[in-house]
Amino acid sequence: MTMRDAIAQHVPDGSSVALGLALEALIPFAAGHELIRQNRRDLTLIGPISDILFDQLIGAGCVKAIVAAWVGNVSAGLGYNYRRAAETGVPNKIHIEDHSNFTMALSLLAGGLGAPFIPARTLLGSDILKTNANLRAAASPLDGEQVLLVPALVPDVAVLHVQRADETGGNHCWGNLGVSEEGGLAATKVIVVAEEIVGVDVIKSDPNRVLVPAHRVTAIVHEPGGAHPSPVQGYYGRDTDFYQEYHTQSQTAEAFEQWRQRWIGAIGSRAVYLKLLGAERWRALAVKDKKLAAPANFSAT
Amino acid sequence: MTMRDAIAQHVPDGSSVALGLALEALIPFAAGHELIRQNRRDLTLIGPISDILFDQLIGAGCVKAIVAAWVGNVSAGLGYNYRRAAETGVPNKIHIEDHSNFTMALSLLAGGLGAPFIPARTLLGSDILKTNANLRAAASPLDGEQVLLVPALVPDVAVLHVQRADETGGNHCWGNLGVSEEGGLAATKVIVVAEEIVGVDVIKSDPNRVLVPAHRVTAIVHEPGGAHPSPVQGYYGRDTDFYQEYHTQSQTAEAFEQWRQRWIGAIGSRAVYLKLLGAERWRALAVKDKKLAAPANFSAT
Amino acid sequence: MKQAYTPAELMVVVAAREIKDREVVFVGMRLPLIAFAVAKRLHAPNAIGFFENGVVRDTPSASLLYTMGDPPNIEDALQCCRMTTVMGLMQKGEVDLGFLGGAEVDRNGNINTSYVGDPSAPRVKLPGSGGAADIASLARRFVVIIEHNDRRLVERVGYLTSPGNGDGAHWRANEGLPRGGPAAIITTMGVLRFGFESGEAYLDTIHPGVKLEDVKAKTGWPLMVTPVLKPTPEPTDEELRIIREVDPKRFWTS
Amino acid sequence: MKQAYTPAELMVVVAAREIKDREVVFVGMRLPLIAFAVAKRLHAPNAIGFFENGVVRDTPSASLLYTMGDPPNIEDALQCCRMTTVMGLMQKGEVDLGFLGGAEVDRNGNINTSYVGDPSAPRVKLPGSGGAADIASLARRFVVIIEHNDRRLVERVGYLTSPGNGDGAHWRANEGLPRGGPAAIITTMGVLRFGFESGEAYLDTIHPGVKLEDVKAKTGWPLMVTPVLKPTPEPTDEELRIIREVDPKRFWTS
Repeated sequence: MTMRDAIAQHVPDGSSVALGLALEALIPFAAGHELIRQNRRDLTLIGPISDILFDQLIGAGCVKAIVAAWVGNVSAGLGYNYRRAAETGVPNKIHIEDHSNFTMALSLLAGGLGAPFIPARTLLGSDILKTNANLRAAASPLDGEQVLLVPALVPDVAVLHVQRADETGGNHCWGNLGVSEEGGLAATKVIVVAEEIVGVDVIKSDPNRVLVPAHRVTAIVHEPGGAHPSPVQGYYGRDTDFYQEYHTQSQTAEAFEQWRQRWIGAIGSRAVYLKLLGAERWRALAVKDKKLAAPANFSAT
Repeated sequence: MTMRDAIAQHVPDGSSVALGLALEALIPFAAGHELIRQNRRDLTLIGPISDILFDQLIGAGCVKAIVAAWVGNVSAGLGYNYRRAAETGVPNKIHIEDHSNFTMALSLLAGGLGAPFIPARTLLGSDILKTNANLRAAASPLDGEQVLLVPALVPDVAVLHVQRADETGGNHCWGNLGVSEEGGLAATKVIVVAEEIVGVDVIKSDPNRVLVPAHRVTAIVHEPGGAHPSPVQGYYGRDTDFYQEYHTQSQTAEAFEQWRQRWIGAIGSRAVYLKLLGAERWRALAVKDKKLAAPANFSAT
Repeated sequence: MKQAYTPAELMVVVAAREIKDREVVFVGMRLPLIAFAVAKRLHAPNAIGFFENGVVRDTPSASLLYTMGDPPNIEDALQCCRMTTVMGLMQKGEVDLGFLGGAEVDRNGNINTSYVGDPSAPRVKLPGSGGAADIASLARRFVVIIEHNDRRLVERVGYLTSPGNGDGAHWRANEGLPRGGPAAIITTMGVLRFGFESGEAYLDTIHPGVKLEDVKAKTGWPLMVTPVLKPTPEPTDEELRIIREVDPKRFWTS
Repeated sequence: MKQAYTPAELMVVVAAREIKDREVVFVGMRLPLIAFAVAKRLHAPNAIGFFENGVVRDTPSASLLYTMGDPPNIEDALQCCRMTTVMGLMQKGEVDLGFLGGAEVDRNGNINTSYVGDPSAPRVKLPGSGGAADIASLARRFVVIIEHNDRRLVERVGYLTSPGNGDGAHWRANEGLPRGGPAAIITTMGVLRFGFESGEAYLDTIHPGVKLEDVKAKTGWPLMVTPVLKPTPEPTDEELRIIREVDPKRFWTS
């Protein structure tokens, strides 16, 4: 399925979408840019930390609410669009549901487990409980001790970028996991974006490396380079300069408009994006060496 | 470390020990037999299902309590020692804490997460709540709905059989997982029993295949064949005849005594056990083919 | 002329027909495992099998299994994850069907696999729930496969391990169970289904050659019978062919 | 004669000395990451580093990191697990130490990384907690690294993201936090530690060349000072050599 079709069919206006669940790696930028191109509105974005993707979606006016522990630009600093929206309502006001990384993780874990909540000991005394009404301290019904109730979260869609997938939904992901698995089990629909499409036999050769059960995968998109500027272990490194450039080029709403027009608006697909990035820059990021996982024999006989 | 030393140093009388966490595969029989040889007493055995290992430990008088969802002989039927202990107190009375597989899994998950309990919707209305005082239904503090409170379980020791480990505690396990990871995170001490000892570089080549963080591993035992008659993916198959033979040869306490003398008492080590099993039988169980996991490149550059 | 078949083979095909295409099924061992293979090959090619050890499959294993942890069940699996993954998805409501056995099943579809007699001093200690009580609690529906006699089909189980309809149709919701309940009891004599309003089992079809009075005599309570009792449809040649491919030595189906 | 060093280099060595051998440390990025490398090479060879994305390491990465998700942090990791694994072990009490930064830290070691001004209409929206509030809540102790001025060291944070000692020594236990609290604030001017009875920060050592009156002037509350104020021990040549190996372009430590 093309990214255009996957986003058009499975992420309508008003959806809650989990993105960037592996934290700073495997961020589905191509999916985010397609949401912007299709002018999606009133999205609720879910993810523990977002390394500039949420900032871009906010700047483009796609977002109604943020459910996250951290939104910004990890190596370069704050996210200017996030600040503008939160501080001055530009381009629109957003609702912010503050979390910590652990409460984000536990809420998705509970979502995938079908547990109504998970009790935790974190954040007790934090003002996060004052600004996020969904996180509440209570006496444990087990022993009366104070616990934090972290309610289950079930996103409408999770978008997961992985190294490889097959046409039936099977998928392999390695390196950074973060809360990818929890998000993939919690979400109602799962869009898998893969660097490579491989045969079913490749995926089945290593059933322990599968991130999300194949039958839960709603759409598979083949989108090489789709995580740039974030890294994909074994495929390409992080383009840290790109984050720095974004930081500089998004300081004002006008500057961000130009950035957006250049990298998203004027571009119809990820292939064109990579062309704009330049072959040399893309080659420099590519992983050239091989450090393969030690063999594991799955034979039964 | 030898199995003898690992058991002597880390599993004193009265310990709670989690065994067989991958269910019917990777059962640490060698560790269980060493517990019997060292005449360990008053153990609490923890595990979702036990395919004859718990039955053997009960028959040898090592056990004070069972925390499990199922105890017997999966392919052959009931466990006679378990029945004798529960029905007639032979060789001694045991306390049985009934669980389902899911409540066992959740209690270990909670143990490893440091959560006091996990609320679930299973077993509501089951008599298991009448015979296991640790499982209790209560009104959810979130919304008042009925939930089952599954309290955290922290075994003193978990024994995990894996395919390979390094000298520093690093370990790779593939195929059946069950609740191995949850148990390895929950337990205070972890004994890893490995078919092969490999270099640290082998384990580090695939950090996603590690079962339990290396620094949580208390002892590493190199014990090839240590899971027989249960299977180890890629190494050997299940010796289903052995389970059938055990079924026949443990019908009376006297018969079990003979079985025990033959397979455990008269034997000082796993190597002798495998010799008694016979080279031909052992060769027949060995995995000869190769179906290797598809390569995964972890290189950063 | 129809082929001869064993009672176990008939039970397998009845079980297979319970599996709809694209359903997620907690398979279990023995007869249901063979039923899953039959369904996959015939009418439910996209069914998915879950196993409690964390195995997810879209094809039956290449060789017969004695336990779900056997190496052939791992090879070519769709995924080997953790028990919490498959059980969690079931708690979430994503498992359509589970198959269960038991020492006793009662009028309301409750199952005992734990104790015969007083649990504190049992006459027989049975192996216990395993995952059965979870499947009975959390799957969208479950099916029991059991030998038909009055020690197994009892008025009320001595110990309720796996919840059926408790003491009636509204019991599950009252207890807080989120969904589900028994859909059928497949026995060696017939197929029982459950009244929507009563939550009680009744005889829905009777196996060819079995007499109704024998079914009633071998049931531990006054068995209700559907007004239009029909014979259980016999296995087709194709169904039998697949069963015998999957279990060539007739280990489970003789 | 002693080598010259930057304030950042001094902060790194102070942080490194906080790490004891065999401790499990939530490392974080920037200066603490370099501190971890120094400690591993010198006095804490068996320390273990946890990262929120699920990475567990016993060696610093081969090249400098800009984020914990960078590929060099994966290569040669001890383990790449899930966030719930490392955070769960921390909640269980198995993380000894965590390093935190922040926009504001107050007299009692509470940290703000969320909002400046009213959260419903903030003057500045900061990025948020990330994992910081969890580390502050659950690690056995935490250390703050921050620039020393009176906009950063404030009497009371405007928004309490990450719990320190709240409003006093007994606050954490009252709130239900299971353990932990602030052990030190490492600033560009000195090292603050916390009174056991008051839960309040006091100046424990002062960096070489810094005047006490300047420290007091740049602190947002009347700063208590230890009766026997000593200078912060300077970096050794060996410590500086390792720092400069790890950060050869002085990206973080210039």
